[in-house]
Amino acid sequence: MRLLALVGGVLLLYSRSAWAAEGAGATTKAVSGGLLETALFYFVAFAAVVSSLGVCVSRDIVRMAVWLFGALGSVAVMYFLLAANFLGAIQLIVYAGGTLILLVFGVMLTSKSPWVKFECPKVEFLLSGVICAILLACLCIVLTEATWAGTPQTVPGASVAAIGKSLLTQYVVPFEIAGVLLMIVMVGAAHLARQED
Amino acid sequence: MTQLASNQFSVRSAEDGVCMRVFLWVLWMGYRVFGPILELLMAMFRPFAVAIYRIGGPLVARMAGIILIGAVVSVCLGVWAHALLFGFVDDSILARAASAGVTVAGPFDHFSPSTWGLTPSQIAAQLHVVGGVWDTVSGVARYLLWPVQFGIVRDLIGVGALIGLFNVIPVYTIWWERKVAGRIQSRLGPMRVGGWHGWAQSPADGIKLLLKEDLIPQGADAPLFRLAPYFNIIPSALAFVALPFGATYVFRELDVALVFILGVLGVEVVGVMIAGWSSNNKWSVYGAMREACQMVSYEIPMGMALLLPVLTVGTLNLTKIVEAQSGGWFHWLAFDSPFMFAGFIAYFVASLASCKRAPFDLPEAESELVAGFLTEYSGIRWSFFFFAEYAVMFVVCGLAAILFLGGWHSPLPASWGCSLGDAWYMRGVKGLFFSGPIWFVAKCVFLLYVQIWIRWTLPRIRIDQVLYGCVQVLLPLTMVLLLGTAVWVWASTSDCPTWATIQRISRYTLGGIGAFFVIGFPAIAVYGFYHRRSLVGNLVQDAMPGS
Amino acid sequence: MEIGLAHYLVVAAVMFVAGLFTMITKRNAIGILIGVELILNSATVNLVAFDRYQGPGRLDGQMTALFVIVLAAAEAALAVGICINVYKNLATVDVDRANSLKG
Amino acid sequence: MAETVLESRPDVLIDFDSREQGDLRTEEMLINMGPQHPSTHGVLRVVLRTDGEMVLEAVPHIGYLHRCAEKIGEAVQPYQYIPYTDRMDYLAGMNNNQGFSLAVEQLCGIEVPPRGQAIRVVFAELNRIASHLVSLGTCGLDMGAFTPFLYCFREREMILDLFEAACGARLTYSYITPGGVHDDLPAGWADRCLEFLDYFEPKIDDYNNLLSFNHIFVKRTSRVGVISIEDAIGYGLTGPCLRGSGIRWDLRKTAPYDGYENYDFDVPIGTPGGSDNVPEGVIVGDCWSRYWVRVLEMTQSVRIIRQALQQLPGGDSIAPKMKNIKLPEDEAYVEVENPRGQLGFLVVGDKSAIPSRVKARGPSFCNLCITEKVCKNVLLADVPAIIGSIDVVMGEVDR
Repeated sequence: MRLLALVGGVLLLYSRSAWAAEGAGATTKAVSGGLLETALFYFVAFAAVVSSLGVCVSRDIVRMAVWLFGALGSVAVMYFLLAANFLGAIQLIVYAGGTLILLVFGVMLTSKSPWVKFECPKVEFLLSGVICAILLACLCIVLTEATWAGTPQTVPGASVAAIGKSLLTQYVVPFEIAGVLLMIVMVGAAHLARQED
Repeated sequence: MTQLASNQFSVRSAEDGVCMRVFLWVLWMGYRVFGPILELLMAMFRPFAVAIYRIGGPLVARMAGIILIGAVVSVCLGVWAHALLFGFVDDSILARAASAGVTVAGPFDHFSPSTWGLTPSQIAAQLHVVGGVWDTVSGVARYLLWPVQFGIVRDLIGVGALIGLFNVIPVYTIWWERKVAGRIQSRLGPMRVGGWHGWAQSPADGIKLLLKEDLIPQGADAPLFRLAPYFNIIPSALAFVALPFGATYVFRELDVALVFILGVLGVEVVGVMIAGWSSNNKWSVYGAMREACQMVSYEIPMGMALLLPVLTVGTLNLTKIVEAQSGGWFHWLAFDSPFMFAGFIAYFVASLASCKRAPFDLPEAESELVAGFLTEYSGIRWSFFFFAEYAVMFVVCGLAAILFLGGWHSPLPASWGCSLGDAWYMRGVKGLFFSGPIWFVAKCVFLLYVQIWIRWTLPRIRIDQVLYGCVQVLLPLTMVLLLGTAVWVWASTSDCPTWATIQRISRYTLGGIGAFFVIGFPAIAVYGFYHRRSLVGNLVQDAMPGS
Repeated sequence: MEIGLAHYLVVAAVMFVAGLFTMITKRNAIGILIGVELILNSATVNLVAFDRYQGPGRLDGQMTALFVIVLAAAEAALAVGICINVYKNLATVDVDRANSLKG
Repeated sequence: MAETVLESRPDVLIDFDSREQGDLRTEEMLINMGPQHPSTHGVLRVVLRTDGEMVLEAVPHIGYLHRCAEKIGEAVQPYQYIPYTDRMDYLAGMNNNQGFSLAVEQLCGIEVPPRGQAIRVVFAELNRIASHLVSLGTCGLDMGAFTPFLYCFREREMILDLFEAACGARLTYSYITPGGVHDDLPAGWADRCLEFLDYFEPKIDDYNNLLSFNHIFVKRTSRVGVISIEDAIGYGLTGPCLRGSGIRWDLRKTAPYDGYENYDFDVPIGTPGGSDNVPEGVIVGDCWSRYWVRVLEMTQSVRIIRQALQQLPGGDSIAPKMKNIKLPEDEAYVEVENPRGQLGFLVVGDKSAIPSRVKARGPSFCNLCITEKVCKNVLLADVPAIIGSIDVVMGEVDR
């Protein structure tokens, strides 16, 4: 486990395309050029897959949350690999630092005891497993067989300034709606958690 | 680096290959020779440690003063050598690239076979350009400097420096805290281990913690219990990756550095929550819940306060934010506008809460929750949490220094600093004392001192007061500040002369207030230190040792 | 070796299926929520990957992903609120037992 | 990896009926605060029924330090029993000695020489200051203020030095014995004591600046743990807990002993916020009032000691022949004002040198009873504050 983390850390530090500084003077680099990016992608993909499977199979709810944390972290690194630096950092802040905390908090508030588990019957477990496996197989076949038109881009990732600018121009309506929604959610959550009487 | 294709640097001498082979041979022999020796030493660690302590302890105690001064001098020399070395190699690469008509990405673009460019002879040629001092050593230096041109070598140096920093900073922050706390409480603090003011107390504690039994309570969720410290310590170490100590002293200059640091600091909570939950102890769960409450709520005002400098400068890149503050004391962002000044204070308060420092140390409140989430931890795992906490303290102080207090710039006017025309040694000296990591660390230590001062002076706040303070005080305050800063920035774009005057007046007033505080705090401390005997009264003074 | 779009999509597919499986098999409301988060994450990975590989110079994918993250956070907050309410009324978060509309 | 699977935990209670208040009520939890806990001042065990951060109920459990102190009194002569009284309220040994000595003196009809009485008063008041210093320090410590604690202990050390000079002990003095004090003051002691008082009085202002008027401390302690006058009387509270609730009752005034009637001093009581230095928001009977009464009492103790040392009479300090006296077949019950309240000793004699019954009425024990009443629907962080302001010494509660 620690060894894996170490390997991941080293790979992370050497992923050039994701971590290089933005700026006009920077030379452009291929998205998926280096060996190290490839290695990092496989490492992160492996971590994401293992974490997702861990979420499915673990029975303890807190362990599920920890596996989810692994998946979220892997996805964040994938964002860095995809040159979406801002999104990666946001993923860390909002998901790992906020949503996951909320989930664990919910577990703590609603768990009668950490050892109480309620599970679905074995038959259902197997059946859904089979269905999901078939679905996965279908998806994988389709995804790998399909010919994707796009080519890997060689332009550097979008800067934060570009994201901010488009948030306030092209995406201003969704942005405002999201703001209103967040406020409604805040009020609603506060109301839900409140004692009725 | 694709443009710097290999064909442009295809001229290779035979010396180049020899050099690479020598380098690899040295690495390999180092591994073959020192590996077994290290293993042997580790196997014989305990008797060795005892013997070294018995024999070397008194010697070290006598030499402590010399060693400390030597350490400070060598750190300065190291910083200076780093600046010189990397600057030199960068200059060499740039000079060669310019002669070949290519643009190079930057000093840290690395690990591409095409950059196996500079030959020792070229380095030697550059050395002759640099100065006469190197003539005598250039024969050796050409081989020593040769690996530094490669990104991977620099990164190895950088990783070593990061690990070293991550070890040294918490250890000596703990020592600093204990000394300051001792003085505040009219004690002496650590005085024995190592000799001079107990400078070896914290390393000794660290060794003790390493050797302690590492307990996992019965009924605990053992894998999570073991995992939790890593969730805590790895993010705090990751934060150092993007934290610039100086213009070139940053491991990776990210364009989203600020958000990245905020993100990894937020991840740290996960470790605390898992620690609290997996300990199978109700006090631990309380600590974890409090931590979650406090962190999640204080991240918002903290983030909003951090947005003020971002709004003013217009980037999330910490290096660029610092570069925007060059030019001395009055150009620091904290004095940019009244909103920014208040924002600095709001950030400082929120950062206290986010690194669980008193008066916000509820998650580990020892008088209420025994030790909170740390209750069941011992030995190395406990010290991981401790390390992470002190490292985060340093990081939040570093953020404050970078965003509000001018980062690595000295408060002296810009004209006194480095200029391009200086000789190489003057560049080294000025880089060291005018805009270098020394200043950055000094600012961090000052802010840490304020944190420690607050911790040992104030009682702890209750949880409802903590949340009240966040939701009803800090959050609206930072919102108003954000709005005010936006208006200020907007107004600054106008060319109105009256507005410029107002701005100047506010800048100098705030700078004056800041100077008052910054000079006043240490002045109080120094006054207290020099009157430490008379302040406590004659009776204490008479009973003091050595009076 | 080139890392193409399909690589990311396969990883996202695995995450999606894992989330789906979690949603189906878990009886704990918070467990189901975790499954939902997983599915949302796989969707955002898809969006960002498409943005990188298919939309030169456009930010649509990243923007949508950003909004998805925002909505996911909001959804999690509400869902945890609902879970707590369910727990208050039924003393459990077993979704099979939350089968009546009367509180 | 020991993972225990427990289907039901008996200590997790779900009480659906007690939903009287609170926004986010989730689950009730029983939690042990003590006997090993940093802020329970010894081995007090408080079982808390909590709901999140709210404490619905706090039940003190005692007896972890029981040493049969009263039963031992039926086996030894009174002068031999004095060391055991030291170990009851180990922070106020002098006052305990004094209480037991007074009871024995009343039983046997012994007259204490005036010098002995004056020395007793000096030591009792010095010990009151020392005990209050510990109380203030630990009260601050329970709120997380570490520094005032060490300041208080610095001054307490000096008092202990004074005690050591007089009787050789720093904690268990056994100095005040039936008939007076067992040794006269050493030469120059009074001057040393006066020097200490001159040093100490300004230090009280230091504590006030650092802790008493600290905004956070006031916010933490005001309006918390309010004890009404009725409750204070009904639960038999005494000492600063009673006076903090606004009742001017002090045995040194109402039933003077050992010549307290000769000294001029005030009895401070809790006052509402906004008057006499008392910060806004404080109401009579809360934790801050109890704390503040102790601070004011230290000033009054300084006054008493000064007067006693100035008018220190000559003569003997102990009545003659105090060993092997036969106790009459009678009983005597005497209460004195301990730093924590009224300490009573009942001594029953049966014509032998050994009492047939010794019983103590401990102020900490009686004051502790109110914990259960006060610690209802408070926050978890308030419990240490309340216990700290009630200031119990477990050695005396358990005896």
